[in-house]
Amino acid sequence: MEYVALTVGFIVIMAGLWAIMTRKNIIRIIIGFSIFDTGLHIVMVALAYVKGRTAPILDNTVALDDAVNLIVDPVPQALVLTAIVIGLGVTALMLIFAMKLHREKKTLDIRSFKDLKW
Amino acid sequence: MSYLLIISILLGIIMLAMAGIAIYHKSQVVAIIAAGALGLFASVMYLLLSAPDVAMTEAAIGSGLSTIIFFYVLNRIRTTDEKEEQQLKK
Amino acid sequence: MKNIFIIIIIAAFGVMLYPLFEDFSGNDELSELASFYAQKENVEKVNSANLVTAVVVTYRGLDTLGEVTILFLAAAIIAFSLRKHSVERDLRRNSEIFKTASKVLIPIIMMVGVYIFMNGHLSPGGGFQGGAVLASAVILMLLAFPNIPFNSKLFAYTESISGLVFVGLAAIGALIGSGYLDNAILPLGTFGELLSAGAIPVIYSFVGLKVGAELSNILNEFQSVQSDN
Amino acid sequence: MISPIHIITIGLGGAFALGFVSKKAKALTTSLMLVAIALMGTISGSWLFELLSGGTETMVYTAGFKPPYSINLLMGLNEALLTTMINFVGLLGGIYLFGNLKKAGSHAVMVFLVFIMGLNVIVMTRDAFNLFVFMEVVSIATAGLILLTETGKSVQAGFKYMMATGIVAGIFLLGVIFAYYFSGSLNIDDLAAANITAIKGGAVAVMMILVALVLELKPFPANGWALDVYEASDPGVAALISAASATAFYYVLFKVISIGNADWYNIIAIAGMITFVGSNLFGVKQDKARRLLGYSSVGQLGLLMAILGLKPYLGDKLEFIAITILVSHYLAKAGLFWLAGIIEQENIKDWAILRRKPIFLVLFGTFVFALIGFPPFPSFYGKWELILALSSAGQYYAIAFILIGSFLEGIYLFRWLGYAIKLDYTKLPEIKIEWNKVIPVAIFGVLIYVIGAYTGTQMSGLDSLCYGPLLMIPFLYAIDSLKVPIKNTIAILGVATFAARVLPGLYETDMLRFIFTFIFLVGGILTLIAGYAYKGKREGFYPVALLMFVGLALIIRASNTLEFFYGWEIMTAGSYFLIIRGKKSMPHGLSYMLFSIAGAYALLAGFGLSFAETPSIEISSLSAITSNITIIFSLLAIGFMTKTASLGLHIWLPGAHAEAESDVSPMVSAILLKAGVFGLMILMIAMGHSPEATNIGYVLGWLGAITALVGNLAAAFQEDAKRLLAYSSISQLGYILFALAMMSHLGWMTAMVYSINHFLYKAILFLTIGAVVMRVGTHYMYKMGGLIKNMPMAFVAVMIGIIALSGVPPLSGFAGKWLFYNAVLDVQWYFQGAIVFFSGIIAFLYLFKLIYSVFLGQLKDNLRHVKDISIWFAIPIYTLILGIMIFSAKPEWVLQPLGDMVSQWYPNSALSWDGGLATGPYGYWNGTGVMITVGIMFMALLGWLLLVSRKAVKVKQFNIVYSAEAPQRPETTHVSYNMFAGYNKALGWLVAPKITEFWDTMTDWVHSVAHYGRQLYSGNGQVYVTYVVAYILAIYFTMIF
Amino acid sequence: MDFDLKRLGFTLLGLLIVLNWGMLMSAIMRKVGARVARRYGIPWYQPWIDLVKNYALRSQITHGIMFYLGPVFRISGGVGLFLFMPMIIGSELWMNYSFQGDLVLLMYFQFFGMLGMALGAGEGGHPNSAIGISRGLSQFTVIEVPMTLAIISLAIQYDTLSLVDIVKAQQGGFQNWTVWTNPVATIAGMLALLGALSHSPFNLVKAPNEIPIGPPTEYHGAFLGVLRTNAAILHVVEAALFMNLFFGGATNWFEFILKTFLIYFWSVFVGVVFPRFRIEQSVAWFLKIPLVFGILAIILYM
Repeated sequence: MEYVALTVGFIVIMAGLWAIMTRKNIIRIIIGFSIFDTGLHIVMVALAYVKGRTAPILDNTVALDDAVNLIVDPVPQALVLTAIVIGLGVTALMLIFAMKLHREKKTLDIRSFKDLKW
Repeated sequence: MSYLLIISILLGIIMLAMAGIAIYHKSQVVAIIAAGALGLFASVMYLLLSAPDVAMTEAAIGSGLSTIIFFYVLNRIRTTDEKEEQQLKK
Repeated sequence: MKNIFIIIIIAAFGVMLYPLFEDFSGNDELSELASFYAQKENVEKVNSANLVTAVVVTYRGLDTLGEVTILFLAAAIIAFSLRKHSVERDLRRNSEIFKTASKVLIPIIMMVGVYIFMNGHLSPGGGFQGGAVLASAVILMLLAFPNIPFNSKLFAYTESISGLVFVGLAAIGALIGSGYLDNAILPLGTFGELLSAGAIPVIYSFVGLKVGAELSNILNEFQSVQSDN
Repeated sequence: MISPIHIITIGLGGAFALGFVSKKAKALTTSLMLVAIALMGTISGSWLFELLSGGTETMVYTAGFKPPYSINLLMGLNEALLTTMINFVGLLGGIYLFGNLKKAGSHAVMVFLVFIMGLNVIVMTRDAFNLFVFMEVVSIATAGLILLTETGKSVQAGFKYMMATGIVAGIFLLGVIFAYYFSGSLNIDDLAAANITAIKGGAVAVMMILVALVLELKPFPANGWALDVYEASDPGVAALISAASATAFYYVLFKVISIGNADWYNIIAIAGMITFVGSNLFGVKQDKARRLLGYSSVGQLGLLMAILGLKPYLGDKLEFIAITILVSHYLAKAGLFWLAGIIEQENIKDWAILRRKPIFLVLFGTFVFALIGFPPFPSFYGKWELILALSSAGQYYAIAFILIGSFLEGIYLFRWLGYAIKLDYTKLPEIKIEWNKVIPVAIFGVLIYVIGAYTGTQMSGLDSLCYGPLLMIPFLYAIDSLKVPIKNTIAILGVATFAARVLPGLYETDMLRFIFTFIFLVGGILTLIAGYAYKGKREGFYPVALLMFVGLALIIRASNTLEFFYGWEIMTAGSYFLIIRGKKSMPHGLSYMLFSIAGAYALLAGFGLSFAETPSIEISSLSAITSNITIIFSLLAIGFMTKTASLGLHIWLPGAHAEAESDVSPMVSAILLKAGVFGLMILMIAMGHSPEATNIGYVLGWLGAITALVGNLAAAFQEDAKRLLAYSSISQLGYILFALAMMSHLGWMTAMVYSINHFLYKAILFLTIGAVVMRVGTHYMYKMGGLIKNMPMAFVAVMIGIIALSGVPPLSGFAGKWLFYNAVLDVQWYFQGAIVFFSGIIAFLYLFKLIYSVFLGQLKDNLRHVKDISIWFAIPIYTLILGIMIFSAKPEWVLQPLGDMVSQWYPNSALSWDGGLATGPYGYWNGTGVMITVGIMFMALLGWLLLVSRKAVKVKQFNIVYSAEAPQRPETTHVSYNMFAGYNKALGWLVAPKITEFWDTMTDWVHSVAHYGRQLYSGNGQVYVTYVVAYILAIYFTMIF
Repeated sequence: MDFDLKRLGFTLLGLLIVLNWGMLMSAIMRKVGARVARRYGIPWYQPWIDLVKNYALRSQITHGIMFYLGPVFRISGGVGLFLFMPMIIGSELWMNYSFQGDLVLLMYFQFFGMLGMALGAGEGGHPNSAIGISRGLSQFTVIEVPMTLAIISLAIQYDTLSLVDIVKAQQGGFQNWTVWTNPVATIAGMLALLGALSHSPFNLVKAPNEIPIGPPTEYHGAFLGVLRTNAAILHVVEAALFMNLFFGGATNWFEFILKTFLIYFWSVFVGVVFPRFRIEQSVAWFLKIPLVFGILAIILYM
């Protein structure tokens, strides 16, 4: 199962990159980033998985003494948690930029924002 | 275990489809929703991978709030476009 | 033509990712690091049932601090860069049913949010998830009652106080505990109870409040900017 | 000590607490932020102090667990230094941005504070994922700061920035998580120890981490977004990005690189060098100030990256080199960006506005020189150590790349400086002075000197006297508002004091140095005397003139190559400013500077290689070199020959000397060029005896001969009097090169006699012609004429000058010619000798043209009332004439000591003295006798003529036998216009400006490459993302193959 | 320094001989030239008449100091050349002051007069004099090329730059003359001589007949007299130089007169046959054939 997740994660990452590199609409590019992030998260969670184990929460079903052999890796999960929130911040900020770009030129075509070059 | 595998494969296919829609669908709205849905299906996948915390976060933040913000911005851009058009018509 | 180039790039990217996939063999057991976290004596040092929370708030608390900072930054940036433009509010009238339903739902959603972050050390969820839920209540409010003045000052204070408490607790850990963000500055309590895990529930609650306030602020800014031109 | 973790407490707590301050109290908010940054700075500064005074570094653990179980931060010397730097520039940057921040409100202030805090953390943290989080903090804060001044461009730049960093962060995260998977730890030290690169996947993970960090340093060509940010964001923000962020990210790469295997050093070195060269190449074509600074920033980061990558070769020098160059970049680039914000001019040509407030110009110049790596700035020492270390390790390609990149950077920086110094600023607006913006720049300007001086004290081999005399310069600058006579007196006294300290005793101990010191310092005093002729304040002249003389003195005093190079660069800087003072000198100043830099780099490379051969920087150790002599000798010779303006490297000279001010021309011609001669002599003394050097000497001999010929021919075809003299200098230096290259007793005697003579007569000629030009207001000879009547003093001086120059007996020039013949026959260089002789005769052409066109012929109407040259010019001129006369009457007084001196290196084979009669291997010559014979004969014949023509009547100007139109004619029909037309038809092809064309073509090539190359930066953010991804892939595929 | 009156006396006597011989020779040459052109020509004593006339001329003008000094420089150049040149080999007293310097001194001292003349004529303010000088200088520079090469060749051959030693080495029979021992250098030298004496085809510098050009136009009276004096001396001394270099020098005055006459005649002979060159032509010409001979002369003796 983790292999499936990893594969899916990688493909989603590449799909996100594809969107970022080919779509001309800025909103779509930002969606691309969002997809790219999601792919990363899937990969990270897949790496945390340990075959046939349960969530790293030590409640009634998981004995404290034997937790080492029962739970999946909490570390990548914690990292994903952080990454998701960071992703939200980045997305929000990019959208702000998108709005401002649109306000400037009344278009969202990335090709029309080339005032700075060379 | 094999049924979990099948589910995960199915989930994966759906997710890829969602990604495709998000990238290629003509409508921005559908694209945004598809991207949100991608997050939701991902969170299901996280549950399968024994990561309830991540699943919750992804659902609430990654697909939920993000999508809302996307809509806000899209809405904002659209309204200005509409106003522009109206002004042009006038 | 250009797309062909990009296809090649993406394909090459795939080639680059392949060794990662190739050398990935799943996990049969925990890494040394994770085992340490899961060992009984160490669990008892933190005393949080949810190990993810233990990692997020204590072991890797500095990351969380940064994470909170990022949301804080995003909110601040959005605030100062949109402030210049925001003016009137959209005064669409909503249906009575929606309004009434909202009146009922908003407190419930808020309760759920608070529950989520208060129990972050026991069950799945925590400050971020809870905060997001709190923010969704605020969205609902914004949508249902757009003409209620949004008390951004309240949110700002909430945000600041929560942030200060977080940083303050962290610093206290460094001053009287055994390190920055040490959760043992408060009594560790009994494993599995609400008032356990030392400073974790306190920190996570304030993180929840902070995240909620920040997200609300962000959403409010986006909302209020909608109709300007 | 306060735990460094509280930098975070203060930064974040401060940011959160600012929410409580009333939104109205904007100034208060901003001030509080500054207090917070100051507190952070205090913490890091106190750690720096502690660690410098022998404290031990400390590891900060969080959460009460040891790593890898929790995140840890390190506060070592590097971290302390860098965080202090970051906080300091943050504080000053905050002061600089005070107005903007206040306007933008408390949220912006918070963003600023968090930005600085984030940078601190990424420097200190030892955890890979924590690094990721705070890198995101920093990039988001940066994006926010870019929005501080919201223009269309800044928003575009910000979005491109976010796109690029978004991808980079994603790649970094992917790398980190897989690194965790393969190693089981997130701690950087553990990752390094785990050596996961052994696994293929692990190698990819490491690659992703490192390439992401490299990308954060904006490697060429995946850096279009960064340039946009530099250009479009507020200069205050750009300063922080360039100084603070770059510092922090560089250090991140510095500490994380250990997780990679040895190949990574090469990859990063190559990436850095490509960036350094590529970015500076594209910068050549850029004319927008801030974007140009961006190119420069990126280039400097590339250099730093290369230095890091070269770590295996640099050994324990790495930190010194990296820190000096980093600090220079940090101070200079922040200063320049801030300056850009103060003057608010986009186009670099409009930077002439700096002259409205000359102190800004001084600051600008300081930063430019610091960036290029001139002494006394820290980067000078860094570059020195870098080249030395690299050559010890045999990394010649790296040396070439680094020097080429620096040179390209020099092109645009000095062109820019030239614009600022020379272009018209009267149409530009006043500069708005806001003190909060000026103070940070000023502080950095002072700091760069202080740190430079401190670095100098850390260098072994650098005598403290090397920067002692430099103190004269700020002093002279401080009194720059005084009138010329006072300053001139002080300057003369300064040089005289120095001369009085250095000269006594030198005659007995070191004749060579005595002679050159005499030429440099006594010549300096004489030419300075002419300065009394100037009225008003003559702002900026004295500091730079003294700078040059100090440099010259340092060259003489140098006992090791470091001191020598130090003096050389000081001298170059001073002479550059002197040259560029001329009215039309902008392009000439630039070409002088570029040739000088190139020459200096050749020297640097040569010194580096020689250090590699004999691990010593003592000049005397040059003689111990046994291998690689050809390359070392050639490099050093080329370096010196740029100063002696040998053919091929001469194109800077005519313009530079001709357009310089009247008393500057003799300084740079009669005096400065001798520095190159001195260098060549030092070189040949040390290395000339080897067979390889003899072979090169043969080539140099031909080169000198051809230089002499072409220089003289070109001089004959000049219309501009000073340009004529300038070409004459080229040719004279060609003689000297030729004579030196003979590497024999007589050859060197010849060279020394030529050097002394050239000093004497070229100073006379340039001073006189300069004084004449001051009176008549034109350089063009055909606009003068008949001035003998108004300026007899000048005429006599020029006449004696040209007789001496031409080598006609009985004046001293003949001594050189006579020695020359004997020397040529002695070493059997017949053909070269014939060419030199031929060119010596050609000298008559231009000498006659000079004296005829200026002083003889018909007096022009508009010059009928000019006065004779200023007495202040006449004094040095006639002093020098006295020198020539003594030399001519008693050549043995000079020649015998010279012979003794040269015998040290080349034993005297045949030259013997019998009273005044010199007998060489081939001929004999009695200078005194000839002088007396000619004198008596001349007087007798004069008496005879006086007797027979006693009835001669003095007639008016136009009383001549003439049958055509009036003598007053337009220039083109003037007799001295195109005077040697027939000669030109026959031999003009020899002086066709082939070499100028060659260099022009080179320049065109560089510009074309830059022009087409930089179109890579299409402006499309998406394309930049593609570059970023392609860059990652390129690195990956480089790595696996 | 062995300054003694006896030497001075002999030197002055020699100068007198050279001066008169020079005038006579120029008269002969003009006569020859006239006869070739089927004219009668001047009487042989004409130069003396001209000289006396010039010195005696009443109206004399000057344009200034340099105008005055120019002829002095010029004649100093001529006389100085004479002074530093050995005249009669074998006689210590006819060696003049050649012990004070060698060939290099002689070569460079030639310029002394030229430069002075150029300056003096320059102050005359006559544009044409400047043209004449510029042409003269141009031509002179290239003449020196084959000349120098020839001299270097001799210096290699005789291992000395001392003119006295070179002459002495050629004693003991005409087979020892340089013209036989080093014919190539001699050719180069003799070609250079053509230019040095400024006869046709290299006489554009003087252009004596067609246009009023060059220094002689502006100078007259005593100044011209001085210049004429110098011309007479210089022609003989130049010829003597070549005699010393290539034709074994002279051991007595008869030999001296014969050899200088023949050398001088050589240039006249060429001048009568060839038409005049323009200045760029003569510059180019000297850098072709004579240059080749000069280089050859060195290569043969290297």
